[in-house]
Amino acid sequence: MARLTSVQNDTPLLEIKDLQTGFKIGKKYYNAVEKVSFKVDRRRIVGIVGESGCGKSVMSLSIMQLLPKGIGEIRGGEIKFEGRNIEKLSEREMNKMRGKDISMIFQEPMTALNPVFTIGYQLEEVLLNHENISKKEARLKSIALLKSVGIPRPDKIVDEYPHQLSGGMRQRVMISIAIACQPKLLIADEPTTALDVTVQAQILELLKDIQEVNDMSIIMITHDLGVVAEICDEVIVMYAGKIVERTDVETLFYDPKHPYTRLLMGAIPKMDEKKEKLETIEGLVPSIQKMPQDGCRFANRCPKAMPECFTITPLLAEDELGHEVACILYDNSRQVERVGER
Amino acid sequence: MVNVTADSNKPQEKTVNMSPWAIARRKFFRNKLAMISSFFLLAIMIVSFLAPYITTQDISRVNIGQMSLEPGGEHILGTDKAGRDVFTRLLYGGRISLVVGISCTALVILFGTLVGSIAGYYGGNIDTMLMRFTDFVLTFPFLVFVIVLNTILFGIVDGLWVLIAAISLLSWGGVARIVRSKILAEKENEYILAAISIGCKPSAVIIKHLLPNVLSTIIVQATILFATLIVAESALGFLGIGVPQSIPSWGNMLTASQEADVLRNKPWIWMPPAIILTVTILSINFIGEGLKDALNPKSFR
Amino acid sequence: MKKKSLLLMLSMLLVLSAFLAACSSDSGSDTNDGDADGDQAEAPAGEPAEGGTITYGIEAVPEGLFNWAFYGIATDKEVLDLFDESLITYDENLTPQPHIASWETEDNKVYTFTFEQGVKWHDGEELTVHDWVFALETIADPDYDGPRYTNVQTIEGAPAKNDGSAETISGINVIDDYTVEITFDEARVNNLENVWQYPMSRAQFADIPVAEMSASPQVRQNPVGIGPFKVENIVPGESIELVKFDDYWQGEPKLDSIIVQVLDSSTVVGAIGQGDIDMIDLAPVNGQEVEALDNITVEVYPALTYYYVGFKLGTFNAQTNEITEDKDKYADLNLRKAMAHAINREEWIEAFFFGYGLPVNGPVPSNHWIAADSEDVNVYDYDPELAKQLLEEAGYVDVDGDGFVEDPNGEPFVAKFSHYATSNPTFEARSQAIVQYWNDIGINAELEMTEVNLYYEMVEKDDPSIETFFGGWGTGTDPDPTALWGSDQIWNYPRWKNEESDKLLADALNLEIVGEDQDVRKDLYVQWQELVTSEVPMIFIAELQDITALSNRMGGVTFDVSGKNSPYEWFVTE
Amino acid sequence: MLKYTIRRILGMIPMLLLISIVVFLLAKAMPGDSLSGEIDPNNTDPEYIEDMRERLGYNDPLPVQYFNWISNFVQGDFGKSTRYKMPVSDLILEKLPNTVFLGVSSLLITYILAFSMGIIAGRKPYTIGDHIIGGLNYLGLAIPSFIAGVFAIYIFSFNLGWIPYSGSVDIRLTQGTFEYWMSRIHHVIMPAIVLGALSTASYTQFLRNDIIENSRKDFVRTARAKGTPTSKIYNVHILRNSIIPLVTFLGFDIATIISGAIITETIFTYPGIGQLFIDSVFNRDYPTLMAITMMLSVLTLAGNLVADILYGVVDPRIRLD
Amino acid sequence: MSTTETKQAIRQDGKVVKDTLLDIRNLKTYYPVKGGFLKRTVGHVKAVDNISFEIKKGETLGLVGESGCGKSTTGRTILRLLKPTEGQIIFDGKDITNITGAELRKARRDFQMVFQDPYASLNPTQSVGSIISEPIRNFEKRNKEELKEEVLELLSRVGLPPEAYDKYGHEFSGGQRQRIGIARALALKPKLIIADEPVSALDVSVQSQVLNLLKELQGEFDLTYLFIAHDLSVVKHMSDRIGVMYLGNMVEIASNESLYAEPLHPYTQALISAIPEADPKKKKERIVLQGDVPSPQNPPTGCAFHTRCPMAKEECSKVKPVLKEVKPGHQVACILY
Repeated sequence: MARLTSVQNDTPLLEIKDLQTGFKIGKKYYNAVEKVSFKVDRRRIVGIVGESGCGKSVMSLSIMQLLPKGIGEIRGGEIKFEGRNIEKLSEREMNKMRGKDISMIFQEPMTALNPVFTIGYQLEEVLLNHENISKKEARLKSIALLKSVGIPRPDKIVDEYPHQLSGGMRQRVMISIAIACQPKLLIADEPTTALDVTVQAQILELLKDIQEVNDMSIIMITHDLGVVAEICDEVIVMYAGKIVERTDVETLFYDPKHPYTRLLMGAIPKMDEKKEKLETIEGLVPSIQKMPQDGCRFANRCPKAMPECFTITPLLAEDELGHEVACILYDNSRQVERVGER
Repeated sequence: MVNVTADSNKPQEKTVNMSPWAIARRKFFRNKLAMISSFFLLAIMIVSFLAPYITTQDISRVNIGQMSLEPGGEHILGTDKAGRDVFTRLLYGGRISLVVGISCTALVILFGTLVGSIAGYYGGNIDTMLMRFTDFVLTFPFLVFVIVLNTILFGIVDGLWVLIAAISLLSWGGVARIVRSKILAEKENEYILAAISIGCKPSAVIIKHLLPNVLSTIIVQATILFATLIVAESALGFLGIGVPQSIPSWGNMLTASQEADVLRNKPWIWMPPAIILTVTILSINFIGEGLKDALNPKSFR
Repeated sequence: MKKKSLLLMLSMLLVLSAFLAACSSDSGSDTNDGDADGDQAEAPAGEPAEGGTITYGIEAVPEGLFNWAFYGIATDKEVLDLFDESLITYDENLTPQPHIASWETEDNKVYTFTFEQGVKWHDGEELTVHDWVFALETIADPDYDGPRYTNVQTIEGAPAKNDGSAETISGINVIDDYTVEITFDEARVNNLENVWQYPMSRAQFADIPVAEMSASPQVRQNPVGIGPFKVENIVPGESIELVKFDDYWQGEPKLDSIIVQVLDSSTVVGAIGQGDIDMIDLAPVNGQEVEALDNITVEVYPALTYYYVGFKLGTFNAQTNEITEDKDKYADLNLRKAMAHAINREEWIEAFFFGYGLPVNGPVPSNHWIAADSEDVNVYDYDPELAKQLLEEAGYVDVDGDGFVEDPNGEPFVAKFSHYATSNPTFEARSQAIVQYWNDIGINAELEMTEVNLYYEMVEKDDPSIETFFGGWGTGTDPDPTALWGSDQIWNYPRWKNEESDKLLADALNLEIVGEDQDVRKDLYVQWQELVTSEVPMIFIAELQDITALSNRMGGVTFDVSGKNSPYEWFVTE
Repeated sequence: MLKYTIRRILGMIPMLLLISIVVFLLAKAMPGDSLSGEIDPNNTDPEYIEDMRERLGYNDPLPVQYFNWISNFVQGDFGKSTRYKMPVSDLILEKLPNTVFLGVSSLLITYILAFSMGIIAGRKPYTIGDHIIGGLNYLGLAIPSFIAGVFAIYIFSFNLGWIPYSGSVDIRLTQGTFEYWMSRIHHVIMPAIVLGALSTASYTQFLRNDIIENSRKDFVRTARAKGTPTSKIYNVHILRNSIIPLVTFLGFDIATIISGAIITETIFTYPGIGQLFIDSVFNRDYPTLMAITMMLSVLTLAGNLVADILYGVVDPRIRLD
Repeated sequence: MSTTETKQAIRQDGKVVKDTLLDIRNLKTYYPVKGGFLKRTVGHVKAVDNISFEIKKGETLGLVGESGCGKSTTGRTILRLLKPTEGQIIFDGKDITNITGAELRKARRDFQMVFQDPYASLNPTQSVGSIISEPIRNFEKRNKEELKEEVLELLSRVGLPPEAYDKYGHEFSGGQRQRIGIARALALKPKLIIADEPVSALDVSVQSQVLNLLKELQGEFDLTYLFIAHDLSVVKHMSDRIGVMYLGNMVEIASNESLYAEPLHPYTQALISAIPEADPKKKKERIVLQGDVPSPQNPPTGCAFHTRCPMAKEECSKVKPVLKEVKPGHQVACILY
């Protein structure tokens, strides 16, 4: 079992420290991501799982600096890409990185492509943005890229429009755009959620292949534990804007610690099990405006909650194997943040 | 047994149960521009409809001794070229313009919604036929129709009602189209299937389920129409084929501006209707914008 | 029955042509250019300068029928007057005077016309009698689609040509290029006044079938005349450029060119104020404002039109051309007189025509030579007390105390007053004023504004809803009022039937009674006017004045009852 | 596309026939005929009028009249104007260039203004620039064109003397010269602005909202994720999408402009189809009236067709077949 | 004609049920495609192309397949929300294929539907009380108190507090809204509930709540379910028998265990293998299908699956296989069997 510590000794590819991302509702900002820290090493696939509203997508947008202007905003912490702080980069500097060093694919392949431009145009654009090549070269390269993501007849497809392709094909196009400049990090935000199972399998295979070939890291954001199990090396579980657990994939599935993770596992119907009843998590995720600032954010739904859970905010604590959990059940007391300290 | 408390969290917000309408109302009340406009429009309406109690001047009596008096004194806004008090006529004129605007809007919305919702709900041949008819009405020669109707009904019906009928009969096409497309979109929602599957009659589906959900569109359309129709009335009045001249309306009061003498030297005769017409339209537009915002569940402002 | 008068007009025409104008210009007496003498008003004049260009404004859009035989509206005529002229002119008494043509007759049936020599068309051709004959033949042609046939039908043989049974008009006998003899079907006092007096260029129209003439470029784009200016360029609907015609038969005109500019009534005063317009006929509404401008002189001169309020007294049978006086609501003479006395005409004219008009006391405007003096007719001055007294005498008293009189049977009496409606807002005010005058003497009067086209149809068809109605008439050079007053005439709108009137009108045209003596003729017309005013089939309201604005640099413009002088004499002073 | 166009044109025929019947009946139902306005200075003969009525076929049975009219109409013979005594087609052709010039100028002004204002406002919503443009738009939407026209003349022609108040060109200039065209532009600019004010305002508003809406679309996020500069995102990615609905308005504009020209041309004494139309209405010039009404109907339908075709052209998602 | 010869369906709990509640015979639902000159119908989307199956009283039949396979259309056609093109729908012994108008409305009280989208399936302008009581009001006359009582009872059945009565849909979360939809379907005490992807829009934790609820209600109200979903593990969890659809065709029907233990149709095999299991160690042999599902407007000849089938033979493109029973209770449409 691979230890979480990086195989390489140089700086991690991506390091996030105490990231806080706020969203404006009415006139106030509310943090959708609250003091999240983690890192991504080179050539790793890191999964981020959690239910809707847990802040996983907001985090990916924060890394890309793609938060909707005037609505979402990074309010604290730092994002280091290859040791370089990128949360303070200007739009122009960031544009040089986006698509080249870090790229992203999105959940909805049907809307993520501009409907009025050809596939070729949209693919060439990223090449022309970052590489000093002619249009002709860009076109040839585009065709090659389309071929590499398994699109049949790429020389025809380049001149077609997005609506002429199926969802799976479009997601392949999106992937080809994302990998066009051989980025070091690919953020995949629920890339298969909108796809059918058989197509999802194709895309997951493709992503794995690409990761190997291109020697890159992937942050895989998903709500589907199956996808995580399938593809990831390590996993981060998020709940209500915070990381509750972080470990390698096998540990998570065979030795989940946080009550939330455990319940989540039990809630999925399994193919080879027969249960009359599934595990459920009672209650709802608190809304972003009503997020409890003190205590564990899962406490009100947690079957194992103790009175302290409502007052003490647990910090992510690492055990000797590098398995991090944010729950006072596993806390070795040295890292407890006192109430009120924010 | 179902655990009653399971997932039985209180709804996220601790507010009084707010129907979408109540939410819209609250949003609207918070929109300053729209509220000011509403008060203004309301004031105009009240003042216009209470005109006989506000001013005692005779609207139709020609006062040869008092023609084209400048504002001031007995006549706040002066008198027109027939010696009638401009202020009085402005109030009465507002009455006509608003009556035309309101009744036409009501009729147009009624008819447009009827046609649009039937076409949209049933689809198929009914839709095709109704929409062809709508296209036809939309290409109808409006000006000619107004004149002809006026003539045919001359002496039988009051000129004002002829105008209302003519405008209404020819203006519903746009509403019908919009309502139809909205209904078509709304029909795709599963709650319509749900309504059918719980045994609702087509009429009930349209009235209870579809219409309330396209009502926001209809309301916004109504404000736009209201403004447009007031302008239409005044434009016809300006051209001399609107409300008969014996009845003052903002439009036919404006006809006076065609006289160079009035236009250049007696602005008190034409400016009040011009300004009040513009401001009224402006406030209706603001109200419309406000309503659009308020009725749009996605708007934050 | 054929109409005999040459130039009668309905002011309704003006209402039509100026439907969008704020206040219809009531100018446009449809007479020909008069010689510039008599009681003319001399325009201010400095020293004439050589050449120069003036801008001549018109308020209505011309239809573009720039030919005498085809034109329809006064606006086109205004343009025609600038570049073409008549063979005969009229003096200040509206008596025909030789111009290009002079004439002789023994019996008022056969006339011999002699043309001036050396008169040139704008295209360089010389004017001969053939051009006139050509015009007459064209108008009599069965394919002719203009409205002037009445002006040739009195020529012997014209009806035959008109119904296709003859190739030419037999009554025309060309003697040489400058002499022609015309025989009329019968001797009349007014044959000369009525006959068509304009030539048509044979050279220009030779190859065009009569039916296509009115649409031809010779009429619309490149009209050719014999006047002092020729048409250089036409921008349809907006302007016309006229330049001096060097070969004009009376000599070289003083001006270089005239630009005719179409203006919207709303922009007229502004345009004049800016000095963009040198000459324009004004609507009364603009008169005072323009008079106040210091770069402008306003000339006011009498017109031949008048307004009236008519009573429907009967109906007209179009089959038999007969009038039956079968409506008795206004049959009571005292009622009509009372309603006449109720109207304050001076005040009304001042209010709605800004003083550019005068009360008229009979069916002939006072400037016409046959007009009766006010002593010779019944004048209905404003006298509400007398009006009330007359009402009472007629049995119209307020029985139920509602402030309005009931009819002699005690039934409520509502007098409907109809007026045409256009976009002109003053129409409503001025008719409302009349209703108020009647209200003031205790008559419950109601106003009904009717869209103008419908209005005249209703008046003409004696629609029951028309009781009292507003209208306007004009008199032409030929004073014969038969068309409007004969008891077999459709345009006798009041449907007033009076044998004495018919007889007087017939006598005035009777050569045996009148002979060559205009005084005898006038005397008959005065008697007739006295008769009409004593019967009050109409309340005569106002005769109008034409108003022309002239920029201070304009000179040589004169006016009289028949209109402006020839542009040949106009000049600029700078 | 061709097949689609043909099908649509064929589909228009029954509609046009129906409209033609209605137009005809309406015209016939109007009070008076052209000859009730024909009583004019030099004609005092009722028989002439009766004769003309007969000759113009006003006394024929209605179906016969209709059939005569429509069969001639289809062959391009719109009849002869009873007022101007010339073929209606010539009359229309004479006025059409002015209206087309006015319309095209108005469209140009509308689209140029709407595009520049819409883009400025849409790129930076809720800023001062946006609010100013928004304010102007509200005024543009609220001031009826006839009031705007009257004000424009009052201010720009009378008080400032910048703009001519009537006509389409200075007659003294020779056709075709530079000055001639400058004069035409000088004459057309004010009516064109007034005519286009309403659509300028609504298009600006539309474009602004569409740009804002599109800027929130997923594909914009994709473009940003590719490292595309913001200006290119707005000017290429978003604008290309926002243009689509706007371009299709062009089709609907065709008929709207001509109907709008009725008032504008009247106020500015600009000789065109609009003026001719209202003139024919008031003068009961049926052949002209019917021809223009039919023309407007055809234009409306053709405008719809053009809009749909343009939609197919500019939006690759729409296939017309 | 019913191809199902099994006279008994065996429920997961081993209970034997005999009565057929729903019998679908050769059902076809086509959507016309307009186009070409003059907008004539130029073709059909064969959304459901000749399928037959039965549902016994009290059992749950799962219907699984990828998007566009016709499973939702099947559900809606059975409810007669769509008009079947051909075939028969026999519900509780009564042919409801062609009934219309009032008769159809009356029949509807016996079969209800739970919809996929918890947001679009509730009328936003109606209060919850009104939504749930509406079916009752459509069929029966009740006084207000009775009605309210009944609605409150239903609310508590589906696990919602009584306060929900006066609230509006937008005030609830997805899971709660889905409960409201279930309460509406239950209001008339129907015999059959068609659940069309009832949990696919929900988060995992909420999904399990709703699945549990549906199961509990089945026992309590003696319901029969047609459970439609694209998620095989969910279907497996819920169903007694499962039908697999591909491109408008039923390719395999079998009991729950039989299908998972031994999927026969190559498509079913691929489908099962494609599911990512929440178990990183279970790296199974995956059959990755190539390409996309063909357009239902122009389906492949012969076996609809042959274009993607790893085991396709030449004849597959020619012969359209019919569903046949290859093992007791296990039917498959493939020429391999």
